[in-house]
Amino acid sequence: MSRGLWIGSLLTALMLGLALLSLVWTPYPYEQLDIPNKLMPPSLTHPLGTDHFGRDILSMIMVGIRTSMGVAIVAVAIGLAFGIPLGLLASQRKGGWIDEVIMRTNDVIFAFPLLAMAILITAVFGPSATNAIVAFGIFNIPVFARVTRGGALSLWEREFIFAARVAGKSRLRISAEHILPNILGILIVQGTIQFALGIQVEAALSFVGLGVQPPTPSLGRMLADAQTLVTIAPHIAIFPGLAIITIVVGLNLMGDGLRDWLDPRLRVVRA
Amino acid sequence: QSDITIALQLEPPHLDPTSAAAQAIDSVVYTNVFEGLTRFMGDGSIVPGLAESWEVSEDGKTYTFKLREGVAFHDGAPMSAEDVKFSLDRARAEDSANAQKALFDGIAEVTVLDPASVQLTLDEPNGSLLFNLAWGDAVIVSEASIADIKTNPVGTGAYKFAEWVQGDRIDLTRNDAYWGDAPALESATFKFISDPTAAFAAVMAEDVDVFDNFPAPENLPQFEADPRFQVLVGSTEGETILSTNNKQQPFDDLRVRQAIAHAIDRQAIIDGAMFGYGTPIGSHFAPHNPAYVDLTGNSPHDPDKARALLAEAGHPEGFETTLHLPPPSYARRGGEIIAAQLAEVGITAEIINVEWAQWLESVFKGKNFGLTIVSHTEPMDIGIYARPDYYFQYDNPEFQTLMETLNTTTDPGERDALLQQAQQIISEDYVNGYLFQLAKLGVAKAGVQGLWLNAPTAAIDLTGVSWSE
Amino acid sequence: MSLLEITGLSVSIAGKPILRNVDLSVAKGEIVAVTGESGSGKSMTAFSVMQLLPENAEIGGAIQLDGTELTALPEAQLCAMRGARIGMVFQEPMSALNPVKTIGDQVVETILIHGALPRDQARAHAHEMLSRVGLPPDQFSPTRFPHELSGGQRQRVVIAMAIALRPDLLIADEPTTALDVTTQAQILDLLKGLVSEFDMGLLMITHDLAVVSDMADRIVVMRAGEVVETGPTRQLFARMNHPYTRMLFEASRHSVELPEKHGAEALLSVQDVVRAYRLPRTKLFGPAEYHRAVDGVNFTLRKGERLGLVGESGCGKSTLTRAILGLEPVQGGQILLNDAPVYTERGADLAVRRGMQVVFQDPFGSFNPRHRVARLITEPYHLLDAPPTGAERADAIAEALRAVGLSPDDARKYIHEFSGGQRQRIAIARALIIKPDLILFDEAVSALDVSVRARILDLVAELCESHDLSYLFISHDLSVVRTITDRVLVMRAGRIVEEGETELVFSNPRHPYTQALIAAAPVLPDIDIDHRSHPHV
Amino acid sequence: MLRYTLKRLISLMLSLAVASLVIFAVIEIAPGDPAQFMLGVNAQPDTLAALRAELGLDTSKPDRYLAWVGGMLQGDFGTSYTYRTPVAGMIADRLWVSLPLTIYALVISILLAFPAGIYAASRRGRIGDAAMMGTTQLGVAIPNFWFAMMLVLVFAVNLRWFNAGGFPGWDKGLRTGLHALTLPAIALALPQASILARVMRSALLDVLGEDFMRTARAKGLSRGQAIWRHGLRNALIPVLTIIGLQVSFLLAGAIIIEQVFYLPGLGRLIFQAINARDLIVVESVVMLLVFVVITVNFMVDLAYAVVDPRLRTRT
Ligand SMILES: Nc1ncnc2c1ncn2[C@@H]1O[C@H](COP(=O)(O)OP(=O)(O)OP(=O)(O)O)[C@@H](O)[C@H]1O
Ligand SMILES: Nc1ncnc2c1ncn2[C@@H]1O[C@H](COP(=O)(O)OP(=O)(O)OP(=O)(O)O)[C@@H](O)[C@H]1O
Ligand SMILES: [Mg+2]
Ligand SMILES: [Mg+2]
Repeated sequence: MSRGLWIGSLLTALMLGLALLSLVWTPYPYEQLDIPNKLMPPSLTHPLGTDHFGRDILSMIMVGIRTSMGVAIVAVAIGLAFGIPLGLLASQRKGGWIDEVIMRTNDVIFAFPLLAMAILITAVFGPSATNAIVAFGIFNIPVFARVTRGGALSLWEREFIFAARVAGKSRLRISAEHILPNILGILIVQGTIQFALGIQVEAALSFVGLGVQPPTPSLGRMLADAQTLVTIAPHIAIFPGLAIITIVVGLNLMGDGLRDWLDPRLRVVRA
Repeated sequence: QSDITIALQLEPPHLDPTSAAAQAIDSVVYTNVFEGLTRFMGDGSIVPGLAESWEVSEDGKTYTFKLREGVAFHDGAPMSAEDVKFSLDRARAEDSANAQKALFDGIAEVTVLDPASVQLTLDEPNGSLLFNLAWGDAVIVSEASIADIKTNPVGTGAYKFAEWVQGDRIDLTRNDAYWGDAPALESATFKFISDPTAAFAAVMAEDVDVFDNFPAPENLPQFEADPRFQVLVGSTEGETILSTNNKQQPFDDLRVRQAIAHAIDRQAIIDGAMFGYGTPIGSHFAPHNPAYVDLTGNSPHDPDKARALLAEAGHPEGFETTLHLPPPSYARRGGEIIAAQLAEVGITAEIINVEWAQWLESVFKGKNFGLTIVSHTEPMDIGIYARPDYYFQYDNPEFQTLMETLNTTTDPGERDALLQQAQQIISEDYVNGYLFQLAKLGVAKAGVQGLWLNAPTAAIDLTGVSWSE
Repeated sequence: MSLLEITGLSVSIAGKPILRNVDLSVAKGEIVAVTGESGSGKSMTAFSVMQLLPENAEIGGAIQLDGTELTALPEAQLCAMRGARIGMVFQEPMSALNPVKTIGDQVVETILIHGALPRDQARAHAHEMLSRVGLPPDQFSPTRFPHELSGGQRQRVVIAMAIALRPDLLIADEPTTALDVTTQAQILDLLKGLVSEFDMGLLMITHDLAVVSDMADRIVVMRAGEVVETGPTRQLFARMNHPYTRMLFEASRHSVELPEKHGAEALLSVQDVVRAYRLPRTKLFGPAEYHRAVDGVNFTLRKGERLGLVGESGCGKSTLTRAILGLEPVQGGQILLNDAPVYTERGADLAVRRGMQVVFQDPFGSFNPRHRVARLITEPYHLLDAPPTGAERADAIAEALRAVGLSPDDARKYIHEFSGGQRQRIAIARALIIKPDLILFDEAVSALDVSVRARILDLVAELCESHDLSYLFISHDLSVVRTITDRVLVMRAGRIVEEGETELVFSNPRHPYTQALIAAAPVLPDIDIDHRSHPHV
Repeated sequence: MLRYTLKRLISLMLSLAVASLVIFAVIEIAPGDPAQFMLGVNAQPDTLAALRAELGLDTSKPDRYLAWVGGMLQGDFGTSYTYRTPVAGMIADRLWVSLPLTIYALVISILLAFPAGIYAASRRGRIGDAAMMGTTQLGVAIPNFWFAMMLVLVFAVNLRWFNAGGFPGWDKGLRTGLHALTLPAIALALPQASILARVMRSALLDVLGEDFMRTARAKGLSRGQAIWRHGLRNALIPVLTIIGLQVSFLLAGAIIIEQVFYLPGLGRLIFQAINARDLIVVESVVMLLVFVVITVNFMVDLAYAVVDPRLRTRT
């Protein structure tokens, strides 16, 4: 394992750990208001200070990481759940009409700038975490479909797939047995990348009020709240921002590291 | 310096004050471009506008207005009684797009007596007619320019419309043919900055001279401390209330509404959401009004009492409801605080952030809500409690009769008494949660003088504004 | 004094020794061939001369070109040297050219960067060079891009680039390995002509002993980074002091004894088969056009018969294989195995497929790297209605592995734990496990070193004995087909042009194409090793 | 080349047609009546009906769709419900902010990314490479709006080098305009530049491993020359894809950055329009964004063909 992978996994584990810890313990209840003590700079009692309602920022960040990660994970899961089967299906009959339809649909989805799509969806169904998830999930589908199809297409030309076909296995079965396990690597890598992107998208959507709704803290929402206060209490903007950066750097390092680690060319050399 | 740049939060959708509810229109054009027969002053008083004087008949049903001499529209055409008739008839017509048509409800006829006098005949006496005619929705427009009034407004005011760069600014220039005293400033620019951060930055960078209704109260202390600026804290006509759906379970139970009133800590909301700016209110009435009575004592912060009332009403474990929050920060921030306060007494209020359009659709029209926070900024609007179909659906015949009496009463003393009685009724019925009177928070460069401190109506009256040395 | 003088060259990469104490010299006008099996360090030697070793390489010893020590030369002077005094031609003509520049520009560039000629003259000179390598500008416009040329033509461009400034030394690393035999013969002729014309030294690298014997004045044999034997071609072939050289030689012309064939019933019958690929449309409207990769092929393979199929790259061999396997529909004719069609409306017929298995070319790509050998070789069990389970299955696996010369313990390993030759054995085990009537070998030994290839051929011959195989053996390598089949088909552009008993076809080809093919194939000198004295033994 | 172009063009048209349908359908089911919004809480039913008729909200959906699409084809995007001015004009005004901002950001992004990527690739594995990659790793992770907030805090509020927001208009001079767009463009560009630099680096590294690079060295080109003459153009192919994608990211990112810096661009227009239920504006702006993205992809496809001659004959 490379140094990048180590650092990335460590950062990710740290943030994940904070998120999980928040399920059972936070320094203060994150929803507890203490208005007389609002906008306190970091101190011993509140290591990261308090926000404009006097809530403990550390506690909110811990819960916020949980929310943001949750949103991103579900959105990635949606992308995986629909994208992989579609990509596999398209690759089974390259150039066939199924392939055409799937790929053209993907093109159209791709043509919508993510944010425009999110705005449209929230304009119709109102802002909520669920809608943010759906918007980003839909955006993820063509991403995974493309990666799956791309990886699968080259595999379908490989001789071991021919061998499996000679053994009489159906395309569906070959997809499950041979194709999928062999593209798992790139899917995992893409997954971490989309996960990191999801954190950023959640933050952006919540920042403009289209994502997670109060009182649930999310990193983006904390930044939105902090926007007008940044001049008088910079700490309430800086810490959630750093949390986002840490998660994303961690995930990206992990993704890059995994890619190098899983790359078959390098694997052969190691073996 | 003879020009001024004034920042507003919202850009007007167009510039016809007589066919939209948007306050931003009034902010730009009221008294500057368009004038009415009467007008508001900064202290809320009503003074003659284009009408020099008026006479009221004995029965209070006929008003005869004497118009000022030598008034001309910006296009040069003289303003006459015909224009007044045209404007008022247009506003009250069947197919009128006037957003406040109710203002003209009692008017039976508008008659031109001579070019300088107009007579209004009413169905019955109306104590608030002069007040109603002062509204921006009742300004006098010219028939010749009515077709493109929305993009090129032509009025009689001290300033002429010059340019509108949509999304950015509107320029006005001095009308040298103005009938009244020539204003000090030669030109004015209205810039639109809704974003609180940008607002702060724009003021700090001295890009704007005045920020009317500064959107981020949290930043005001910084301006206070800075000798370059003055902070103008006044009052608006906005009663900020926790509107309650009186017809919906469990809010149809007085005890539940009372419990909510006791669950709320007004001062925490004012401190947390408004950074201390705002006056607590205990009823739907502006504290600066002479008829105001302080009824906050009816609903002090008392969670124990709230819990007890809930238990009494059959909700010992509390209940769940929704809290719709429109965009302004008093609602969004206040809502978060209220949700937390309600949670303390067991009420779970799910926060639903909505845009104004959705708020109008689902809350105001659809009455599909439990609780919502909104600031009622129309002046003297306690009358809405007499409308059972109004969105909070308060239906009290006693109150309705009271309002009818008020409408036909012209004696100021009697009117005050009736108004105080009305405040008592709704306060004791805990119709809504009464939070605070919205403060008018303005920031201006130190040298600017003559700005309105309060906002009896949405307006930035430039006629009195000037630069000191 | 030689042109190129390498003495005591050692190279190590990341601490791992790659070359050890290599001595080698090339004189003006001389062709020196370096040969040896894959990984023996041939290319590294060439790169050492060019001073283009990987960055983490450490180099020791001396390389002198005309008395100039190259290992000590600063980079700027090396740049001036490369391309002007030393030219180089690489193995893969497909990727050795920049795909986004025209061939003319790429040749001109060599001339321009060395400032040899002003721009317009450089262009004229480049055209001259292109003509010299057989690409006259009036027929092959220099404004073409590499992808618009065939492999052989691209290799000519690379050669034109390398000789544009008439270097003293030309290095050619496997210049013809990727080409068809006929093209190979032309390129080799071209190189030979250039050497005598320009009086260059040519350091040629190839693993093919037959090519070596045709071309080289002197031969250097390498093994595992060391030179094991060197000498003038005739002498070296005559003596073959080192057992490794002898082994290479023997393996290169390895032949096997096939058992007598028997049986006359038709096993596989291919009748008028057409496989057409739809071409991308060239007109927006109008009928689609097709490329007939297999165009009316007819033949029958009888039980117990070993049939060969030869032909140049792209002639349709693999396409035919896929059609026979029932992996793709055909557009005309039919293919019957044991009188049943392999492909029906509903796709392939499993019952028919049971009768066939296949061994592919690429020992690395033929297996799912995530499965163990046991699972890999039992994949064809999927064709059986009731595949064996438990102990019976384990026995079958052990037996198949033993049959191909591996140990039953290997069943638990992953594929990356095996060498190329072993993998090919596993591929054969996989083909054998359901005891098919017919096996298709598609270039099954083409990617292997000669010694490994010899052993696999032996294995196939053995299996013919023990398992009574019938197979279709597909290869572009004539010498292999000659020894491992009874009958042979010669294919060209989708059609069978000649068919007959293998020996007959090879000794007396009738079709001009077959004749050209056989004539172009380089041959080893006819030396009988057994009758020679063995100085070491 | 012509056929290639035509094929792309047809696919472009199809995508646009589908996109327009989707947008229209989505907007149509959005709750919120524009007329009600404009007239406010005290509006009376007859007034509302009159306004609805005036806005053309009382015709059938297919009619409205056809009118919308038909109009757009002739450059007529309809009339804004709230502003009562032609949408095309409003969009054009806003484009004069959004487009220069996007291009400015793209230029910054490319100017930063190319040298950084080339530098890192040429020093692969050394300290310069590691430092550059570490920096870009951070750059990729920073949310652009957060970065924007920090830029405002430092350069506008504390140092007062720039204004924290607003746009004075191009009529105040090119320099003033660019000055106002500088912070937003930097905020937008930095994350994108990081991505681009990484892509540039890995594309170059891939190309460096290609056989023709060895051929180039064997000709006598130095390492740098080989990269410059043979590497870059080949590496450009994946880089182009990313640049194409970035246009859509930048445009979308501009929506948020315009909020932070209060720029009167398309992004703010779309938020304003949504809040005001000015549906025709929302539809048209989203359609325009989609159009830009699809067109940029189309141009990237064409650019491929320019860069890569193999695509000119192949389809
Ligand atoms: N970049 C590299 N890093 C480390 N080892 C390398 C590198 N390139 C080649 N080698 C090793 O150096 C040895 C010699 O390789 P070389 O390419 O010279 O062999 P070759 O004789 O040309 O083989 P082939 O016939 O397959 O081309 C091999 O063991 C190979 O694995
Ligand atoms: N899927 C396909 N689509 C279009 N054309 C194809 C396809 N597969 C093969 N071809 C074409 O069919 C012809 C025959 O290809 P095939 O792979 O059968 O040749 P081959 O004789 O096996 O060559 P090689 O020796 O290089 O393996 C070639 O011209 C090839 O370009
Ligand atoms: Mg009004
Ligand atoms: Mg009021």
